[in-house]
Amino acid sequence: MKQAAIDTKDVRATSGPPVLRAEGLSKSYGPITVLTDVTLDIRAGEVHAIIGENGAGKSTLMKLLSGHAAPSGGTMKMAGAQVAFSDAVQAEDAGIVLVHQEILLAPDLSVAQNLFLGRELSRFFAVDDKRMNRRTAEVLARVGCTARPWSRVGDLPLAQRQLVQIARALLDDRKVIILDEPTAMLANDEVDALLDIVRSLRAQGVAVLYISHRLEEVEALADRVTVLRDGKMIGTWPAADLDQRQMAELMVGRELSMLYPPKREPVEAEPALMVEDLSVDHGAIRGTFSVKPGEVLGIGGMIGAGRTEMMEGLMGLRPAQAGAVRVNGKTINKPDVGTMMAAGVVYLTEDRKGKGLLLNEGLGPNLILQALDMINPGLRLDRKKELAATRETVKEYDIRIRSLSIQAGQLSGGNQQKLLLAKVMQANPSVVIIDEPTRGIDIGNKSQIYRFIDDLVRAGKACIVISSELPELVGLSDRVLVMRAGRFAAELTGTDITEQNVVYAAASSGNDTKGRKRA
Amino acid sequence: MSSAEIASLPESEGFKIRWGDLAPFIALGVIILLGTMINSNFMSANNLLNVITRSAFIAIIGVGATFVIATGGLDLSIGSMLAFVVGIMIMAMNALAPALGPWAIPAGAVVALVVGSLCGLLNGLIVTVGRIEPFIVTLGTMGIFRALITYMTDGGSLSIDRSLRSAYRPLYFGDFLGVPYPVIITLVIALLGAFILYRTKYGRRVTAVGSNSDVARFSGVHVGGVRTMAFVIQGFCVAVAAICYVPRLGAATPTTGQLWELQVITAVVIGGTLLRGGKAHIWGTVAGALILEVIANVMVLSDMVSEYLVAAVQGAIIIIAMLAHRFTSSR
Amino acid sequence: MSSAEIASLPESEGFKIRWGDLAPFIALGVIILLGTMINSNFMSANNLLNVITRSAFIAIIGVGATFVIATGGLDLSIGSMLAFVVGIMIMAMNALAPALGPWAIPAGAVVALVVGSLCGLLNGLIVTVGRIEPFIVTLGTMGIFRALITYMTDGGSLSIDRSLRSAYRPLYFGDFLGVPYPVIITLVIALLGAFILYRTKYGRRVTAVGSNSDVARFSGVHVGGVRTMAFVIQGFCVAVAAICYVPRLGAATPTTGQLWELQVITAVVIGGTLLRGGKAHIWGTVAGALILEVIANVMVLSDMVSEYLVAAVQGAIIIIAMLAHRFTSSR
Amino acid sequence: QDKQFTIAVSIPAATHGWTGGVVYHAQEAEKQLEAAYPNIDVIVSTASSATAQVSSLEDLSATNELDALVILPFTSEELTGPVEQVASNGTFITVVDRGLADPSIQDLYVAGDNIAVGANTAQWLVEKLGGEGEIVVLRGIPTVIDDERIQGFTEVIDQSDIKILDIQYANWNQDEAFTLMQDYLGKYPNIDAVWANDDDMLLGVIEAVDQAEREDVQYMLGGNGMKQVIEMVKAGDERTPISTPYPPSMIASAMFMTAAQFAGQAPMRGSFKLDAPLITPQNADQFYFPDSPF
Ligand SMILES: Nc1ncnc2c1ncn2[C@@H]1O[C@H](COP(=O)(O)OP(=O)(O)OP(=O)(O)O)[C@@H](O)[C@H]1O
Ligand SMILES: Nc1ncnc2c1ncn2[C@@H]1O[C@H](COP(=O)(O)OP(=O)(O)OP(=O)(O)O)[C@@H](O)[C@H]1O
Ligand SMILES: [Mg+2]
Ligand SMILES: [Mg+2]
Repeated sequence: MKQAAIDTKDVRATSGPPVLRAEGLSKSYGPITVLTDVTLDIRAGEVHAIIGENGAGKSTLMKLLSGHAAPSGGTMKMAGAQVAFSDAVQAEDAGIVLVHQEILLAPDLSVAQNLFLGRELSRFFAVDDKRMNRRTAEVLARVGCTARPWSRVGDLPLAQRQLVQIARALLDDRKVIILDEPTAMLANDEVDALLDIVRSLRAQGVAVLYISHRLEEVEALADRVTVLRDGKMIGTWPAADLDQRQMAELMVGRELSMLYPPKREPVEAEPALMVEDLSVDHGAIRGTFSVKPGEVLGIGGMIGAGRTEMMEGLMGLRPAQAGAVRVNGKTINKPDVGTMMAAGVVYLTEDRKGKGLLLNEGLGPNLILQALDMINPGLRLDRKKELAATRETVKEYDIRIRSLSIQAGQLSGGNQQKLLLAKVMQANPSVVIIDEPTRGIDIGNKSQIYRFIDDLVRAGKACIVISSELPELVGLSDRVLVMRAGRFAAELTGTDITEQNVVYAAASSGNDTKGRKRA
Repeated sequence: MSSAEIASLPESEGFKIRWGDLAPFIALGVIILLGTMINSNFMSANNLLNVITRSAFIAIIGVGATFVIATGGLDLSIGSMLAFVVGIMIMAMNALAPALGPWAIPAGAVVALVVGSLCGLLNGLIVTVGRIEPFIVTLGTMGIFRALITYMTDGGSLSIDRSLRSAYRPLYFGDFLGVPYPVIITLVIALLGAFILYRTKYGRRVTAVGSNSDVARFSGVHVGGVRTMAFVIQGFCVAVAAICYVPRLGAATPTTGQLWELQVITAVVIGGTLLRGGKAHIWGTVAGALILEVIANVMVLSDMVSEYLVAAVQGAIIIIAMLAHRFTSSR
Repeated sequence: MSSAEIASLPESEGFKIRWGDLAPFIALGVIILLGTMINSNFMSANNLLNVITRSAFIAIIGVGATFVIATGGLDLSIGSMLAFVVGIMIMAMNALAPALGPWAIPAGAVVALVVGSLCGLLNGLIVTVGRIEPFIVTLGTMGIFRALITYMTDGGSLSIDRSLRSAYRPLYFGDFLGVPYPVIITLVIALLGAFILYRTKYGRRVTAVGSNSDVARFSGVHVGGVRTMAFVIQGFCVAVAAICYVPRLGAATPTTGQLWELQVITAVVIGGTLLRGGKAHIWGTVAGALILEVIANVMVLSDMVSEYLVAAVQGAIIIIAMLAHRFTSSR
Repeated sequence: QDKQFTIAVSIPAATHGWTGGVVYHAQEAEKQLEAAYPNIDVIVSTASSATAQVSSLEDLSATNELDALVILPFTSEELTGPVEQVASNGTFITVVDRGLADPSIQDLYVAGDNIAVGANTAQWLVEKLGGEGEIVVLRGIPTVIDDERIQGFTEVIDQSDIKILDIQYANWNQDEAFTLMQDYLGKYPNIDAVWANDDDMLLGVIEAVDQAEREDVQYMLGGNGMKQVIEMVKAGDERTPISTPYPPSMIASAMFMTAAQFAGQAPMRGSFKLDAPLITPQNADQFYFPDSPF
């Protein structure tokens, strides 16, 4: 499915005057400059991809263009006239809308209320919910989102929220639509639908700025590609002139090694983690699985299949009932994060901003939060150890920062992910469960993380990887379990691990996830 | 999803009963049942009317507080503000009485509404322009309003002119087709509040701001404006309560409205509005006000607890009500 | 990035002055300066000692409140809890006095610490196990504790045995090398508090829970336990304050500690701790307590405002202090 | 004699010493009356504010056939209308302490005299200080009671050469009185006497003066006749040789008089004003109730 979408490559020549032009834009936060002298043309009817490593400044540039932040220097022009936006609303009025990389929706409001927030439709004095719900249903259908207009956004899974966010940008006619990693949280189906939408927008003459770390998307979709590195503009090329490998090398500024480490030899060992009949409220049904030391167990499935629920239930983070849970032969009676961690199992959440990191705290406090008891045997907190561990982590995990006193929230997504990884590894686990290990991570960091997973498995740890990115699942896993509607639907090993097989198992019989809820 | 399917979507969840939202009404029912069992007089029409009428003050102010709390704010100054507005209103009415006669009453009421709204505006502006915690701001203005009323009464009391008394009295004690005026006023205010909160753009933005103010800001909502306006609504509601209050007690003293802020906030929270903002239940607030008033009434009617322990029993009942709420709504 | 570069990264902001964190101390300085200008007696050693000693209660309780607020909670019951603990302690001391003589004092103090911690535990458990807003829970227990002390004193007062009085008195009025004991106790409690908050694992968890309880939960922090413990610490601090309180007037009355909760919360917030949790400043709280006490002192010493308006001026000063804070720390 | 009589008693809640005393005496009187007269039912109801008192009046009269109401009103103005309402049902009204704005409503009036409390204390001070000196005053909670006492006091003082250095609220609270007195002592190098207006506050004042070891303070006076203070008077304390009674037991007197209206053949109508004579070591025993909490 994904394959099909990506193969149809239709680049069209777009020339003519730019709808939006950035000249010499720069941005600094206090003493730290994150963007220097970026000059960029965006033309009507083109898909303009912006690529770069994590922290290259892509999101920052988009925030400047869409009025979410004010540039420290440089100017912007629309149709030849200079513009300056004091806030996002002005930019939206001018026809520029940004879909944020992170989810920015009011959790207590319904989908329709979120979509129309700030521009509610009304009749006489009252808001016209009927009309808004109808319009919402239309746009939701367009982006392939199955949420109901009146569902509370806080109750939706992340992927659905991401689609809601995209739907919000499509509600009105725009000149420029900026999508900042729109597919990071989506699975293949949704990605295909989204790519189609982007194409149709382009056909309508809208300029789409598209940020993604999935270079195959960029290759399939973009007309032109702009590469940023370390806050500087490397250049803009017609997409037809670049292949994925060239793009990647432009981004990182050096030659790339292999993305996936070579597969390991199968091992004979007792399972490190054994789970029997694990059922999680509103999510997963009677899951039985195990993982051995030295093995990567991949878990695939469509969004909403219940993979996250299964693992969160296992960790006691959701109400769940288990037949049996055994870690290294030891039975765990009532799993919770603490006992699981003590037994050697850690879970790395897919929601790194909401559940993974304390955004307002520094690196150190985040790093040692989980393993506080292991790092500090007594009551006291050893701040020297904390600082040492922080330095060590920054080095080992290659976290790119300019000062150790930076807050976790100020790190770019990739660096946050590395920090999160380092955080769970502080507990020195024997089983690591990673939910979406590379969501929103650039290709350079990705291979680092893959190599890292490989290292720890080679060191005799067991690893479970939940991923919606098929190449990643296939490239990393020794064994793949595919979930469908809350149940394990298939197990793939050896050469059976292919993207086609995973997709088939994930989608075959039940094509809607609602069936499970009814059950 | 085809457009035919879309057209057939139900318009809202209107018909699905949300137990969580009903909790305050169920709690009210249970307490009324208990009251009936404890004292046979409880159910007398007279007693019920008294209780309902009396709950008007907390309910009316509570409607305003629901707005403030829904935006994520908090107003501790309402009790003092009520006293201050009552004081100003009485002074205005007394001053106008010689010239206007009974017309001094509506004139005074208008003065009250203006002053109340301005007091709310003051709170709102300090909170939004000064970007200070509402808790602290309104704690400060609470002291200020309380001091002003003490000053205005010279530490004693400020009563309404005898000549106005009888003309004004019916506003609290009178009724329309058997429904006491304060109850009617409460209903009107609650209806208005519910309309504004659930059916207008402003109401939408109130919950949006309380739910996530960053999102609201990015969506072009003037967060400061919405917050300030909520405080103004609060001030207006306080003034309406003041207008109902004066005919009942006829005077302002430095202790008027003392600790009402706590009662109002309790009513709002019992009613199901979240203190962190983002979710608001106008009718829940009204039920909450009734619950508090009924509890107090039952305490007076029953002779079971020592006078000293009344406050303890009330506190315990509120906690138990919230616990019950929690466990019914988590279903 | 080379490892040389990493090694050279600045360690921490340790040496950079954070203006925001200093704001309460600057405000304190400014108010002291004003006090000196307004009345020459202000700077007398006697007056300063009085003021500092007096602020001990709010400061000690404030240390506990800093913990509760840092976890995102709030405790409105502290004033009533103080009265209740004082009452229990006096009763215990009086009962033990015949048997133990002056040793009844330490015995009573131990009773106080246990009772205070249990009161905190009660609050904490209702909040965490019952999952109810701390505001409502502690409003309820505030009523309960207040009613209990009223009941225990029969509405009158409960005085400590004459025989214990003189032995106990020095704990408030005495000094060690010129430093009054309450000040020493405050320093010890604040040091302990700062140690726990900044230097222990528990302290880390406190800020983590207040900052984002989901993250804390996913990191294996027992969120309920941390919250409950914060309330216990609060109760313990209240008991310490009670131990310092009794020797001063030697009695508990139904008005003991009334409205102290608001003063304590104000002190904590002026001190720079965020009401929504996640950021805590123990020493800021101590400065906040001093600020409140100094303002009250200066108000009495100055002859400028009518007695009726003292509360207004205090309210205004607090708001102005917060505004100043806001504008200095936004630099 | 089969007829049942219901007497409702509405008083302020025990929020500080004096009202605590009122509640105590009301409850004692309730027990004694109900024991003495089986056909009389007494309902005591406390209220923590004027509004709450009006509410409890409404509740009591809506749910009971009240034969009599004994009320110690929070404030005069605010309670006048509501009491009038009760009276219009034919209920016998006994007003205690605080008069209503319209005296024609009440059948029986038992009162202390707050103005006299202030004036008598002032009179005594003027004599003792020889008509000159410097004093400080503490006020209670801003209410009519406080207002009247201060009024009675200042009127007398104004006629002498005594100077009132300062007057501030301490809310009938020992702690606040202590704090305020500390500040007074810091502010004024010479203070000849302190009038604390209330014995609760007096205790705080004494603590503060003792701590400062100030010899210039010759007299510290309160009022209300609190147990501890009467003990001091009895013991001949030099700085507190007198107090003024404002006995909370007046509620009990009123209840007994009202009961007599129904139980006996004694029509009880009119006004009974309790004087506020100085309590001195000589007569202190009459004002001493060791079992009262106040
Ligand atoms: N408020 C801030 N204060 C200081 N530095 C910041 C702030 N916001 C962002 N930065 C820094 O700016 C740099 C660029 O961040 P930006 O989010 O634009 O990167 P990005 O290219 O979008 O990365 P990613 O692919 O991970 O999303 C990063 O190094 C980041 O740490
Ligand atoms: N509290 C809840 N009540 C009812 N349904 C829920 C609840 N929480 C989650 N779900 C449903 O459970 C399903 C699984 O959600 P989730 O997206 O986490 O699965 P997943 O397989 O981990 O997908 P991914 O991690 O790729 O997003 C979704 O359909 C979601 O709507
Ligand atoms: Mg980005
Ligand atoms: Mg998931």
